[in-house]
Amino acid sequence: MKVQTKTEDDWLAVLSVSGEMDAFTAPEFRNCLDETLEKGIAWILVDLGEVEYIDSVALGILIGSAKCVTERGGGLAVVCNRTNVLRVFDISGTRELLNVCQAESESRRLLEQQRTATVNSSAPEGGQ
Amino acid sequence: MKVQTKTEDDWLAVLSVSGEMDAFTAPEFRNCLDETLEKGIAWILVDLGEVEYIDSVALGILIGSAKCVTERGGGLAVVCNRTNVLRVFDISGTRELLNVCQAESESRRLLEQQRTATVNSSAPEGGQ
Amino acid sequence: MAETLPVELLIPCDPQYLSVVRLVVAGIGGRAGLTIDDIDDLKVAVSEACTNTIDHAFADGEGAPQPATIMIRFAPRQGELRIEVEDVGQGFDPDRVPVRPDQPPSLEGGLGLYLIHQLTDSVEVQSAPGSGTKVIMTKRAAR
Amino acid sequence: MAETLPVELLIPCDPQYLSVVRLVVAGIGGRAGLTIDDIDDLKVAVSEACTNTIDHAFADGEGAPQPATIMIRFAPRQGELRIEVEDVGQGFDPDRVPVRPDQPPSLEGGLGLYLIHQLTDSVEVQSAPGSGTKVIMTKRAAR
Ligand SMILES: Nc1ncnc2c1ncn2[C@@H]1O[C@H](COP(=O)(O)OP(=O)(O)O)[C@@H](O)[C@H]1O
Ligand SMILES: Nc1ncnc2c1ncn2[C@@H]1O[C@H](COP(=O)(O)OP(=O)(O)O)[C@@H](O)[C@H]1O
Repeated sequence: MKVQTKTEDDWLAVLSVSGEMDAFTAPEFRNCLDETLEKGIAWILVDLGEVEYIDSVALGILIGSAKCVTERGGGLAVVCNRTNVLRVFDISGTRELLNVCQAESESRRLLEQQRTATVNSSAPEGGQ
Repeated sequence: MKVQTKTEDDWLAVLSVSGEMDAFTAPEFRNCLDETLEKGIAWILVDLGEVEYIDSVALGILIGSAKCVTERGGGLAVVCNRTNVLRVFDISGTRELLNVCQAESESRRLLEQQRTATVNSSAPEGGQ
Repeated sequence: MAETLPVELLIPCDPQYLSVVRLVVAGIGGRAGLTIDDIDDLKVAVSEACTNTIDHAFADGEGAPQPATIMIRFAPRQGELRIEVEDVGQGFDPDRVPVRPDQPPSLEGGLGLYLIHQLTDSVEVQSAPGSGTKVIMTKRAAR
Repeated sequence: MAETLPVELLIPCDPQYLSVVRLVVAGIGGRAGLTIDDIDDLKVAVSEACTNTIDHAFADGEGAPQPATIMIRFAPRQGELRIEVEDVGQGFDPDRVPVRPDQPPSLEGGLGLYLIHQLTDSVEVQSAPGSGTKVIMTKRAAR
Protein backbone atom coordinates (compact mmCIF):
# COMPACT_ATOMS: atom_id res chain seq x y z
CA MET A 1 0.00 0.00 0.00
CA LYS A 2 1.12 3.55 -0.75
CA VAL A 3 -0.44 6.89 0.17
CA GLN A 4 0.15 10.17 -1.66
CA THR A 5 -1.11 13.39 -0.10
CA LYS A 6 -1.92 16.53 -2.09
CA THR A 7 -3.31 19.69 -0.53
CA GLU A 8 -5.70 21.78 -2.64
CA ASP A 9 -6.84 25.36 -2.19
CA ASP A 10 -5.67 25.42 1.43
CA TRP A 11 -8.67 23.51 2.75
CA LEU A 12 -8.84 20.08 1.08
CA ALA A 13 -6.39 17.20 1.23
CA VAL A 14 -6.59 14.39 -1.33
CA LEU A 15 -5.11 11.14 0.01
CA SER A 16 -4.58 8.79 -2.94
CA VAL A 17 -4.11 5.21 -1.82
CA SER A 18 -2.88 2.30 -3.95
CA GLY A 19 -2.33 -1.39 -3.29
CA GLU A 20 -3.81 -3.48 -0.54
CA MET A 21 -5.25 -1.97 2.64
CA ASP A 22 -5.21 -4.55 5.42
CA ALA A 23 -4.23 -5.01 9.06
CA PHE A 24 -0.57 -4.68 8.09
CA THR A 25 -0.75 -1.62 5.87
CA ALA A 26 -3.85 0.37 6.91
CA PRO A 27 -2.20 1.93 10.01
CA GLU A 28 0.15 3.76 7.61
CA PHE A 29 -2.93 5.44 6.12
CA ARG A 30 -3.86 6.70 9.57
CA ASN A 31 -0.36 8.16 9.98
CA CYS A 32 -0.75 10.11 6.74
CA LEU A 33 -4.15 11.38 7.84
CA ASP A 34 -2.75 12.52 11.18
CA GLU A 35 0.02 14.44 9.43
CA THR A 36 -2.62 16.23 7.38
CA LEU A 37 -4.69 17.04 10.46
CA GLU A 38 -1.62 18.49 12.14
CA LYS A 39 -1.38 20.97 9.30
CA GLY A 40 -4.87 22.14 10.25
CA ILE A 41 -6.70 20.55 7.33
CA ALA A 42 -9.82 18.54 8.19
CA TRP A 43 -11.52 18.10 4.81
CA ILE A 44 -10.32 14.83 3.36
CA LEU A 45 -10.93 13.12 0.06
CA VAL A 46 -9.73 9.51 0.18
CA ASP A 47 -9.13 8.23 -3.35
CA LEU A 48 -9.21 4.43 -3.32
CA GLY A 49 -9.21 4.23 -7.13
CA GLU A 50 -5.99 2.19 -7.12
CA VAL A 51 -6.85 0.08 -4.08
CA GLU A 52 -7.37 -3.59 -4.93
CA TYR A 53 -8.28 -4.86 -1.50
CA ILE A 54 -9.71 -3.67 1.82
CA ASP A 55 -10.80 -5.58 4.90
CA SER A 56 -12.44 -4.80 8.24
CA VAL A 57 -9.30 -3.30 9.73
CA ALA A 58 -9.05 -0.84 6.84
CA LEU A 59 -12.77 -0.10 7.21
CA GLY A 60 -12.31 0.53 10.92
CA ILE A 61 -9.49 2.96 10.21
CA LEU A 62 -11.54 4.80 7.58
CA ILE A 63 -14.48 5.05 10.00
CA GLY A 64 -12.20 6.28 12.78
CA SER A 65 -10.73 8.83 10.38
CA ALA A 66 -14.19 10.07 9.38
CA LYS A 67 -15.17 10.53 13.04
CA CYS A 68 -11.96 12.33 13.79
CA VAL A 69 -12.27 14.88 10.99
CA THR A 70 -15.96 15.46 11.80
CA GLU A 71 -15.04 16.26 15.40
CA ARG A 72 -12.66 18.87 14.06
CA GLY A 73 -15.38 20.46 11.99
CA GLY A 74 -14.32 18.83 8.74
CA GLY A 75 -15.54 15.95 6.62
CA LEU A 76 -14.37 12.89 4.70
CA ALA A 77 -15.47 11.31 1.43
CA VAL A 78 -14.21 8.19 -0.30
CA VAL A 79 -13.80 7.63 -4.05
CA CYS A 80 -13.97 4.03 -5.15
CA ASN A 81 -15.14 2.18 -8.22
CA ARG A 82 -13.72 -1.32 -7.86
CA THR A 83 -16.48 -3.87 -7.49
CA ASN A 84 -14.75 -5.98 -4.86
CA VAL A 85 -13.91 -2.98 -2.69
CA LEU A 86 -17.40 -1.47 -3.04
CA ARG A 87 -18.74 -4.86 -1.98
CA VAL A 88 -17.02 -4.59 1.40
CA PHE A 89 -18.55 -1.11 1.94
CA ASP A 90 -21.96 -2.44 0.96
CA ILE A 91 -21.91 -5.55 3.13
CA SER A 92 -20.70 -3.60 6.14
CA GLY A 93 -23.31 -0.90 5.52
CA THR A 94 -20.70 1.87 5.58
CA ARG A 95 -21.25 3.43 2.17
CA GLU A 96 -23.26 6.38 3.48
CA LEU A 97 -21.25 6.91 6.62
CA LEU A 98 -18.08 7.19 4.56
CA ASN A 99 -19.62 9.19 1.70
CA VAL A 100 -18.49 6.63 -0.84
CA CYS A 101 -18.77 7.98 -4.40
CA GLN A 102 -17.74 6.31 -7.62
CA ALA A 103 -16.47 9.49 -9.27
CA GLU A 104 -13.93 11.89 -7.83
CA SER A 105 -15.92 14.92 -9.01
CA GLU A 106 -18.92 13.67 -7.07
CA SER A 107 -17.10 13.33 -3.76
CA ARG A 108 -15.39 16.66 -4.27
CA ARG A 109 -18.77 18.37 -4.80
CA LEU A 110 -20.10 16.60 -1.74
CA LEU A 111 -17.30 17.91 0.46
CA GLU A 112 -17.67 21.42 -0.99
CA GLN A 113 -21.39 21.38 -0.16
CA GLN A 114 -20.80 20.09 3.36
CA ARG A 115 -18.19 22.78 3.89
CA THR A 116 -20.45 25.57 2.66
CA ALA A 117 -23.20 24.29 4.96
CA THR A 118 -20.83 24.15 7.93
CA VAL A 119 -19.42 27.59 7.34
CA ASN A 120 -22.91 29.06 7.01
CA SER A 121 -24.34 27.38 10.08
CA SER A 122 -21.35 28.01 12.31
CA ALA A 123 -21.31 31.70 11.53
CA PRO A 124 -25.02 32.62 11.45
CA GLU A 125 -24.63 36.24 12.59
CA GLY A 126 -21.47 36.96 10.66
CA GLY A 127 -23.36 36.17 7.46
CA GLN A 128 -23.00 38.75 4.77
CA MET B 1 -0.57 -21.36 -20.05
CA LYS B 2 -2.39 -21.02 -23.36
CA VAL B 3 -1.27 -21.92 -26.87
CA GLN B 4 -2.68 -20.46 -30.08
CA THR B 5 -1.74 -22.00 -33.41
CA LYS B 6 -1.80 -20.13 -36.71
CA THR B 7 -0.71 -21.65 -40.01
CA GLU B 8 0.92 -19.34 -42.56
CA ASP B 9 1.54 -19.86 -46.28
CA ASP B 10 0.99 -23.61 -45.97
CA TRP B 11 4.44 -24.28 -44.57
CA LEU B 12 4.89 -22.36 -41.30
CA ALA B 13 3.01 -22.71 -38.02
CA VAL B 14 3.22 -19.97 -35.40
CA LEU B 15 2.54 -21.30 -31.88
CA SER B 16 1.92 -18.33 -29.59
CA VAL B 17 2.22 -19.26 -25.95
CA SER B 18 1.16 -17.16 -22.96
CA GLY B 19 1.33 -17.62 -19.22
CA GLU B 20 3.57 -19.97 -17.29
CA MET B 21 5.28 -22.96 -18.91
CA ASP B 22 6.12 -25.52 -16.23
CA ALA B 23 5.88 -29.23 -15.46
CA PHE B 24 2.10 -28.90 -15.21
CA THR B 25 1.40 -26.89 -18.34
CA ALA B 26 4.28 -27.55 -20.77
CA PRO B 27 2.94 -30.98 -21.91
CA GLU B 28 -0.03 -29.12 -23.39
CA PHE B 29 2.41 -27.27 -25.64
CA ARG B 30 3.70 -30.60 -26.91
CA ASN B 31 0.15 -31.68 -27.72
CA CYS B 32 -0.36 -28.56 -29.85
CA LEU B 33 2.92 -29.18 -31.63
CA ASP B 34 1.93 -32.78 -32.38
CA GLU B 35 -1.37 -31.62 -33.85
CA THR B 36 0.55 -29.30 -36.16
CA LEU B 37 2.97 -32.07 -37.18
CA GLU B 38 0.03 -34.32 -38.00
CA LYS B 39 -1.09 -31.73 -40.53
CA GLY B 40 2.27 -32.17 -42.26
CA ILE B 41 3.81 -28.90 -41.11
CA ALA B 42 7.31 -29.10 -39.64
CA TRP B 43 8.46 -25.47 -39.66
CA ILE B 44 7.57 -24.02 -36.28
CA LEU B 45 7.89 -20.55 -34.83
CA VAL B 46 7.32 -20.61 -31.07
CA ASP B 47 6.35 -17.15 -29.86
CA LEU B 48 7.05 -16.89 -26.12
CA GLY B 49 6.44 -13.13 -26.07
CA GLU B 50 3.65 -13.53 -23.53
CA VAL B 51 5.33 -16.23 -21.47
CA GLU B 52 6.31 -15.05 -17.98
CA TYR B 53 8.00 -18.19 -16.76
CA ILE B 54 9.75 -21.31 -18.02
CA ASP B 55 11.64 -24.03 -16.20
CA SER B 56 13.69 -27.11 -17.10
CA VAL B 57 10.63 -29.18 -18.00
CA ALA B 58 9.50 -26.56 -20.49
CA LEU B 59 13.06 -26.37 -21.84
CA GLY B 60 13.13 -30.14 -22.22
CA ILE B 61 9.89 -30.07 -24.17
CA LEU B 62 11.14 -27.28 -26.44
CA ILE B 63 14.36 -29.20 -27.08
CA GLY B 64 12.42 -32.40 -27.80
CA SER B 65 10.17 -30.45 -30.16
CA ALA B 66 13.15 -28.99 -32.02
CA LYS B 67 14.65 -32.48 -32.49
CA CYS B 68 11.37 -33.86 -33.68
CA VAL B 69 10.78 -31.22 -36.34
CA THR B 70 14.40 -31.46 -37.52
CA GLU B 71 13.99 -35.21 -37.99
CA ARG B 72 11.02 -34.45 -40.21
CA GLY B 73 13.06 -32.08 -42.33
CA GLY B 74 11.72 -28.94 -40.69
CA GLY B 75 13.02 -26.45 -38.14
CA LEU B 76 12.06 -24.55 -35.02
CA ALA B 77 12.81 -21.05 -33.77
CA VAL B 78 11.81 -19.32 -30.55
CA VAL B 79 10.87 -15.66 -30.10
CA CYS B 80 11.43 -14.30 -26.61
CA ASN B 81 12.34 -10.95 -25.13
CA ARG B 82 11.61 -11.30 -21.43
CA THR B 83 14.79 -11.05 -19.38
CA ASN B 84 13.88 -13.76 -16.89
CA VAL B 85 12.96 -16.25 -19.63
CA LEU B 86 16.04 -15.45 -21.73
CA ARG B 87 18.08 -16.03 -18.58
CA VAL B 88 16.94 -19.66 -18.42
CA PHE B 89 17.93 -20.18 -22.08
CA ASP B 90 21.32 -18.58 -21.40
CA ILE B 91 22.13 -20.50 -18.23
CA SER B 92 21.17 -23.79 -19.82
CA GLY B 93 23.15 -22.94 -22.96
CA THR B 94 20.16 -23.62 -25.22
CA ARG B 95 19.88 -20.29 -26.99
CA GLU B 96 21.57 -21.46 -30.18
CA LEU B 97 20.06 -24.92 -30.23
CA LEU B 98 16.58 -23.41 -30.03
CA ASN B 99 17.27 -20.50 -32.40
CA VAL B 100 16.14 -18.00 -29.79
CA CYS B 101 15.58 -14.55 -31.30
CA GLN B 102 14.30 -11.43 -29.62
CA ALA B 103 12.26 -10.21 -32.60
CA GLU B 104 9.65 -12.20 -34.46
CA SER B 105 10.88 -10.93 -37.84
CA GLU B 106 14.34 -12.26 -37.05
CA SER B 107 13.19 -15.80 -36.25
CA ARG B 108 10.90 -15.79 -39.26
CA ARG B 109 13.79 -14.85 -41.54
CA LEU B 110 15.91 -17.53 -39.91
CA LEU B 111 13.35 -20.24 -40.63
CA GLU B 112 12.89 -18.99 -44.21
CA GLN B 113 16.65 -19.21 -44.79
CA GLN B 114 16.87 -22.70 -43.27
CA ARG B 115 14.00 -23.82 -45.44
CA THR B 116 15.53 -22.43 -48.63
CA ALA B 117 18.81 -24.16 -47.77
CA THR B 118 17.02 -27.46 -47.08
CA VAL B 119 14.97 -27.33 -50.27
CA ASN B 120 18.07 -26.52 -52.35
CA SER B 121 20.26 -29.21 -50.83
CA SER B 122 17.61 -31.92 -50.87
CA ALA B 123 16.83 -31.31 -54.54
CA PRO B 124 20.24 -30.63 -56.12
CA GLU B 125 19.49 -31.94 -59.58
CA GLY B 126 15.92 -30.65 -59.74
CA GLY B 127 17.26 -27.11 -59.29
CA GLN B 128 16.01 -24.71 -61.84
CA MET C 1 -8.63 -39.00 -7.87
CA ALA C 2 -11.87 -38.55 -5.92
CA GLU C 3 -10.36 -36.15 -3.42
CA THR C 4 -7.23 -34.04 -3.61
CA LEU C 5 -4.91 -33.71 -0.65
CA PRO C 6 -5.12 -30.34 1.05
CA VAL C 7 -2.54 -27.60 0.70
CA GLU C 8 -1.39 -26.31 4.07
CA LEU C 9 0.13 -22.94 4.86
CA LEU C 10 1.60 -22.10 8.23
CA ILE C 11 2.39 -18.45 8.94
CA PRO C 12 3.61 -16.58 12.00
CA CYS C 13 0.96 -14.58 13.85
CA ASP C 14 2.00 -11.41 12.07
CA PRO C 15 -0.10 -9.23 9.76
CA GLN C 16 2.76 -8.84 7.29
CA TYR C 17 1.94 -12.32 5.95
CA LEU C 18 -1.74 -11.66 5.26
CA SER C 19 -0.93 -10.71 1.67
CA VAL C 20 0.87 -14.03 1.18
CA VAL C 21 -2.22 -15.87 2.42
CA ARG C 22 -4.31 -14.00 -0.14
CA LEU C 23 -1.91 -14.96 -2.93
CA VAL C 24 -2.43 -18.61 -2.04
CA VAL C 25 -6.22 -18.13 -1.88
CA ALA C 26 -6.07 -16.68 -5.40
CA GLY C 27 -3.82 -19.45 -6.74
CA ILE C 28 -5.81 -22.32 -5.33
CA GLY C 29 -9.17 -20.66 -5.96
CA GLY C 30 -8.23 -20.37 -9.61
CA ARG C 31 -7.27 -24.05 -9.79
CA ALA C 32 -10.55 -24.95 -8.05
CA GLY C 33 -12.56 -23.19 -10.75
CA LEU C 34 -13.82 -20.26 -8.68
CA THR C 35 -14.59 -16.99 -10.46
CA ILE C 36 -12.56 -13.85 -9.81
CA ASP C 37 -15.45 -12.42 -7.78
CA ASP C 38 -15.63 -15.55 -5.62
CA ILE C 39 -11.88 -15.42 -5.10
CA ASP C 40 -12.12 -11.75 -4.07
CA ASP C 41 -14.76 -12.70 -1.50
CA LEU C 42 -12.65 -15.55 -0.14
CA LYS C 43 -9.59 -13.33 0.13
CA VAL C 44 -11.47 -11.05 2.52
CA ALA C 45 -13.03 -13.92 4.48
CA VAL C 46 -9.74 -15.75 5.00
CA SER C 47 -7.89 -12.54 5.88
CA GLU C 48 -10.57 -11.73 8.47
CA ALA C 49 -10.17 -15.13 10.10
CA CYS C 50 -6.38 -14.70 10.20
CA THR C 51 -6.67 -11.15 11.55
CA ASN C 52 -8.89 -12.52 14.33
CA THR C 53 -6.20 -15.00 15.30
CA ILE C 54 -3.59 -12.23 15.28
CA ASP C 55 -5.82 -9.91 17.35
CA HIS C 56 -7.50 -12.28 19.77
CA ALA C 57 -6.00 -15.76 19.92
CA PHE C 58 -2.92 -14.92 21.93
CA ALA C 59 -4.31 -11.68 23.25
CA ASP C 60 -2.08 -10.94 26.22
CA GLY C 61 0.68 -13.37 25.52
CA GLU C 62 -0.86 -15.72 28.06
CA GLY C 63 -1.24 -19.27 26.95
CA ALA C 64 0.62 -18.40 23.77
CA PRO C 65 2.64 -21.41 22.70
CA GLN C 66 6.12 -20.85 21.40
CA PRO C 67 5.84 -20.09 18.50
CA ALA C 68 2.44 -18.49 17.75
CA THR C 69 1.31 -19.46 14.29
CA ILE C 70 -1.77 -19.65 12.08
CA MET C 71 -2.49 -22.79 10.10
CA ILE C 72 -4.51 -22.36 6.91
CA ARG C 73 -5.69 -25.52 5.15
CA PHE C 74 -7.02 -25.41 1.57
CA ALA C 75 -9.09 -28.38 0.42
CA PRO C 76 -10.27 -28.07 -3.18
CA ARG C 77 -13.02 -30.55 -4.00
CA GLN C 78 -15.45 -31.23 -6.75
CA GLY C 79 -16.91 -27.77 -7.41
CA GLU C 80 -15.96 -26.13 -4.13
CA LEU C 81 -13.08 -24.86 -2.06
CA ARG C 82 -13.04 -25.43 1.68
CA ILE C 83 -10.62 -23.37 3.75
CA GLU C 84 -9.85 -23.88 7.43
CA VAL C 85 -8.09 -21.25 9.55
CA GLU C 86 -6.86 -22.71 12.80
CA ASP C 87 -4.97 -21.54 15.86
CA VAL C 88 -4.11 -23.08 19.21
CA GLY C 89 -4.79 -19.84 21.06
CA GLN C 90 -7.10 -19.06 23.95
CA GLY C 91 -10.32 -19.73 22.04
CA PHE C 92 -13.74 -18.18 22.77
CA ASP C 93 -17.38 -19.15 23.09
CA PRO C 94 -18.94 -18.65 19.64
CA ASP C 95 -22.42 -18.47 21.22
CA ARG C 96 -21.43 -15.33 23.08
CA VAL C 97 -20.54 -13.47 19.89
CA PRO C 98 -23.63 -14.28 17.83
CA VAL C 99 -23.52 -13.12 14.23
CA ARG C 100 -26.84 -11.85 12.94
CA PRO C 101 -26.75 -12.72 9.26
CA ASP C 102 -29.50 -10.20 8.53
CA GLN C 103 -27.84 -7.01 9.70
CA PRO C 104 -24.37 -5.57 9.99
CA PRO C 105 -23.10 -5.34 13.56
CA SER C 106 -22.24 -2.08 15.26
CA LEU C 107 -19.20 -0.59 13.64
CA GLU C 108 -17.20 -0.48 16.87
CA GLY C 109 -15.90 -3.98 16.16
CA GLY C 110 -17.34 -7.38 15.53
CA LEU C 111 -17.29 -6.93 11.76
CA GLY C 112 -14.88 -9.78 11.07
CA LEU C 113 -17.13 -12.79 11.64
CA TYR C 114 -20.03 -10.98 9.97
CA LEU C 115 -18.01 -10.42 6.80
CA ILE C 116 -16.90 -14.06 6.84
CA HIS C 117 -20.55 -15.18 6.97
CA GLN C 118 -21.59 -12.81 4.22
CA LEU C 119 -18.76 -13.64 1.86
CA THR C 120 -18.80 -17.45 1.94
CA ASP C 121 -21.40 -20.12 1.27
CA SER C 122 -21.03 -21.79 4.64
CA VAL C 123 -19.12 -21.14 7.85
CA GLU C 124 -18.49 -23.23 10.90
CA VAL C 125 -16.70 -21.81 13.96
CA GLN C 126 -15.20 -24.44 16.25
CA SER C 127 -13.89 -22.81 19.40
CA ALA C 128 -14.10 -22.96 23.18
CA PRO C 129 -12.26 -21.03 25.88
CA GLY C 130 -8.89 -22.66 26.38
CA SER C 131 -8.92 -24.88 23.34
CA GLY C 132 -8.07 -22.89 20.24
CA THR C 133 -10.18 -21.85 17.28
CA LYS C 134 -10.93 -23.33 13.89
CA VAL C 135 -13.00 -21.41 11.32
CA ILE C 136 -14.14 -23.55 8.40
CA MET C 137 -15.35 -21.72 5.30
CA THR C 138 -16.68 -23.13 2.05
CA LYS C 139 -17.15 -21.37 -1.25
CA ARG C 140 -18.91 -23.21 -4.07
CA ALA C 141 -18.02 -22.65 -7.70
CA ALA C 142 -20.90 -21.11 -9.63
CA ARG C 143 -22.05 -23.12 -12.63
CA MET D 1 12.72 -9.47 16.55
CA ALA D 2 16.14 -10.92 15.65
CA GLU D 3 14.70 -13.76 13.62
CA THR D 4 11.29 -14.24 12.07
CA LEU D 5 9.49 -17.55 12.26
CA PRO D 6 9.45 -19.42 8.97
CA VAL D 7 6.44 -19.69 6.69
CA GLU D 8 5.70 -23.29 5.78
CA LEU D 9 3.81 -24.53 2.75
CA LEU D 10 2.81 -28.14 2.33
CA ILE D 11 1.59 -29.24 -1.11
CA PRO D 12 0.63 -32.58 -2.61
CA CYS D 13 3.19 -34.13 -4.95
CA ASP D 14 1.37 -32.76 -7.96
CA PRO D 15 2.67 -30.29 -10.57
CA GLN D 16 -0.60 -28.34 -10.57
CA TYR D 17 0.52 -26.66 -7.34
CA LEU D 18 3.88 -25.44 -8.64
CA SER D 19 2.33 -22.10 -9.60
CA VAL D 20 1.03 -21.66 -6.03
CA VAL D 21 4.54 -22.26 -4.70
CA ARG D 22 5.84 -19.54 -7.02
CA LEU D 23 3.19 -17.11 -5.78
CA VAL D 24 4.43 -17.65 -2.24
CA VAL D 25 8.06 -17.22 -3.34
CA ALA D 26 7.08 -13.89 -4.90
CA GLY D 27 5.09 -12.73 -1.86
CA ILE D 28 7.74 -13.60 0.70
CA GLY D 29 10.63 -12.56 -1.53
CA GLY D 30 9.04 -9.13 -1.82
CA ARG D 31 8.70 -8.84 1.95
CA ALA D 32 12.32 -9.98 2.35
CA GLY D 33 13.55 -7.12 0.19
CA LEU D 34 14.63 -9.16 -2.86
CA THR D 35 14.55 -7.52 -6.27
CA ILE D 36 12.18 -8.69 -8.99
CA ASP D 37 15.10 -10.33 -10.81
CA ASP D 38 16.16 -12.19 -7.67
CA ILE D 39 12.58 -13.33 -7.13
CA ASP D 40 12.40 -14.57 -10.73
CA ASP D 41 15.55 -16.62 -10.15
CA LEU D 42 14.20 -18.07 -6.93
CA LYS D 43 10.91 -19.00 -8.58
CA VAL D 44 12.78 -21.22 -11.05
CA ALA D 45 15.11 -22.68 -8.40
CA VAL D 46 12.27 -23.60 -6.02
CA SER D 47 10.11 -24.99 -8.83
CA GLU D 48 13.02 -27.17 -9.96
CA ALA D 49 13.46 -28.59 -6.48
CA CYS D 50 9.72 -29.32 -6.25
CA THR D 51 9.66 -30.86 -9.73
CA ASN D 52 12.52 -33.15 -8.65
CA THR D 53 10.47 -34.36 -5.71
CA ILE D 54 7.49 -34.95 -7.98
CA ASP D 55 9.62 -36.79 -10.55
CA HIS D 56 12.07 -38.74 -8.41
CA ALA D 57 11.19 -38.88 -4.72
CA PHE D 58 8.39 -41.42 -4.93
CA ALA D 59 9.46 -42.76 -8.28
CA ASP D 60 7.69 -46.10 -8.48
CA GLY D 61 5.28 -45.70 -5.65
CA GLU D 62 7.61 -47.71 -3.47
CA GLY D 63 8.33 -46.27 -0.10
CA ALA D 64 5.83 -43.52 -0.80
CA PRO D 65 4.19 -42.59 2.46
CA GLN D 66 0.50 -41.91 2.45
CA PRO D 67 0.15 -39.07 1.52
CA ALA D 68 3.05 -37.92 -0.69
CA THR D 69 3.72 -34.25 -0.07
CA ILE D 70 6.36 -31.56 -0.51
CA MET D 71 7.23 -29.26 2.39
CA ILE D 72 8.58 -25.84 1.48
CA ARG D 73 9.93 -23.70 4.31
CA PHE D 74 10.61 -19.98 3.81
CA ALA D 75 12.90 -18.31 6.35
CA PRO D 76 13.38 -14.61 5.66
CA ARG D 77 16.32 -13.18 7.61
CA GLN D 78 18.32 -10.02 7.74
CA GLY D 79 19.08 -9.38 4.06
CA GLU D 80 18.45 -12.88 2.75
CA LEU D 81 15.79 -15.48 2.09
CA ARG D 82 16.49 -19.12 2.83
CA ILE D 83 14.15 -21.68 1.30
CA GLU D 84 14.10 -25.39 2.07
CA VAL D 85 12.33 -27.94 -0.13
CA GLU D 86 11.92 -31.23 1.67
CA ASP D 87 10.42 -34.64 0.97
CA VAL D 88 10.42 -37.98 2.78
CA GLY D 89 10.88 -39.92 -0.45
CA GLN D 90 13.50 -42.43 -1.47
CA GLY D 91 16.40 -39.98 -1.47
CA PHE D 92 19.60 -40.28 -3.53
CA ASP D 93 23.35 -39.92 -3.20
CA PRO D 94 24.19 -36.29 -4.09
CA ASP D 95 27.80 -37.30 -4.80
CA ARG D 96 26.68 -39.53 -7.64
CA VAL D 97 24.96 -36.67 -9.47
CA PRO D 98 27.73 -34.08 -9.31
CA VAL D 99 26.83 -30.66 -10.57
CA ARG D 100 29.61 -28.93 -12.43
CA PRO D 101 29.04 -25.26 -11.73
CA ASP D 102 31.18 -24.27 -14.71
CA GLN D 103 29.24 -25.89 -17.53
CA PRO D 104 25.70 -26.89 -18.33
CA PRO D 105 25.04 -30.61 -18.18
CA SER D 106 23.95 -32.63 -21.17
CA LEU D 107 20.48 -31.64 -22.19
CA GLU D 108 19.08 -35.14 -21.80
CA GLY D 109 18.27 -34.42 -18.17
CA GLY D 110 20.11 -33.30 -15.10
CA LEU D 111 19.35 -29.64 -15.71
CA GLY D 112 17.34 -29.15 -12.50
CA LEU D 113 20.12 -29.14 -9.91
CA TYR D 114 22.36 -27.16 -12.26
CA LEU D 115 19.76 -24.39 -12.59
CA ILE D 116 19.28 -24.36 -8.81
CA HIS D 117 23.02 -23.82 -8.34
CA GLN D 118 23.18 -21.11 -10.98
CA LEU D 119 20.15 -19.19 -9.77
CA THR D 120 20.83 -18.99 -6.02
CA ASP D 121 23.69 -17.73 -3.87
CA SER D 122 24.18 -20.99 -2.02
CA VAL D 123 22.75 -24.51 -2.18
CA GLU D 124 22.98 -27.47 0.12
CA VAL D 125 21.55 -30.86 -0.86
CA GLN D 126 20.89 -33.16 2.09
CA SER D 127 19.91 -36.60 0.84
CA ALA D 128 20.78 -40.26 1.09
CA PRO D 129 19.16 -43.37 -0.38
CA GLY D 130 16.24 -44.29 1.83
CA SER D 131 16.09 -41.14 3.89
CA GLY D 132 14.41 -38.37 1.96
CA THR D 133 15.79 -35.17 0.44
CA LYS D 134 16.17 -31.62 1.63
CA VAL D 135 17.42 -28.89 -0.72
CA ILE D 136 18.39 -25.67 1.06
CA MET D 137 18.73 -22.56 -1.09
CA THR D 138 19.71 -19.05 -0.05
CA LYS D 139 19.33 -15.85 -2.00
CA ARG D 140 20.82 -12.67 -0.63
CA ALA D 141 19.27 -9.27 -1.17
CA ALA D 142 21.49 -7.01 -3.28
CA ARG D 143 22.46 -3.75 -1.62
N1 LIG E 1 -9.23 -16.83 16.66
C1 LIG E 1 -9.85 -16.28 17.74
N2 LIG E 1 -9.37 -16.49 19.00
C2 LIG E 1 -9.97 -15.95 20.08
N3 LIG E 1 -11.09 -15.19 20.00
C3 LIG E 1 -11.63 -14.95 18.79
C4 LIG E 1 -11.05 -15.47 17.61
N4 LIG E 1 -11.81 -15.09 16.56
C5 LIG E 1 -12.81 -14.35 17.06
N5 LIG E 1 -12.73 -14.25 18.41
C6 LIG E 1 -13.67 -13.55 19.32
O1 LIG E 1 -14.83 -13.21 18.59
C7 LIG E 1 -15.08 -11.81 18.65
C8 LIG E 1 -15.72 -11.30 17.38
O2 LIG E 1 -14.81 -11.35 16.31
P1 LIG E 1 -15.06 -10.44 15.02
O3 LIG E 1 -16.43 -10.60 14.56
O4 LIG E 1 -14.03 -10.77 14.03
O5 LIG E 1 -14.89 -8.94 15.51
P2 LIG E 1 -13.65 -8.16 16.11
O6 LIG E 1 -12.42 -8.89 15.72
O7 LIG E 1 -13.75 -6.82 15.49
O8 LIG E 1 -13.89 -8.13 17.60
C9 LIG E 1 -13.73 -11.20 18.96
O9 LIG E 1 -13.83 -9.97 19.61
C10 LIG E 1 -13.09 -12.26 19.86
O10 LIG E 1 -13.54 -12.13 21.18
N1 LIG F 1 13.93 -35.08 -4.37
C1 LIG F 1 14.65 -36.08 -4.96
N2 LIG F 1 14.42 -37.38 -4.62
C2 LIG F 1 15.13 -38.37 -5.21
N3 LIG F 1 16.06 -38.18 -6.16
C3 LIG F 1 16.34 -36.92 -6.54
C4 LIG F 1 15.64 -35.81 -5.97
N4 LIG F 1 16.14 -34.68 -6.54
C5 LIG F 1 17.08 -35.06 -7.42
N5 LIG F 1 17.21 -36.41 -7.44
C6 LIG F 1 18.18 -37.20 -8.25
O1 LIG F 1 19.14 -36.32 -8.81
C7 LIG F 1 19.15 -36.44 -10.23
C8 LIG F 1 19.47 -35.11 -10.90
O2 LIG F 1 18.41 -34.20 -10.75
P1 LIG F 1 18.27 -32.96 -11.73
O3 LIG F 1 19.58 -32.27 -11.81
O4 LIG F 1 17.17 -32.12 -11.27
O5 LIG F 1 17.98 -33.56 -13.16
P2 LIG F 1 16.72 -34.42 -13.68
O6 LIG F 1 15.58 -34.18 -12.76
O7 LIG F 1 16.48 -33.87 -15.04
O8 LIG F 1 17.20 -35.84 -13.69
C9 LIG F 1 17.80 -37.01 -10.59
O9 LIG F 1 17.80 -37.72 -11.78
C10 LIG F 1 17.50 -37.92 -9.39
O10 LIG F 1 18.14 -39.16 -9.54
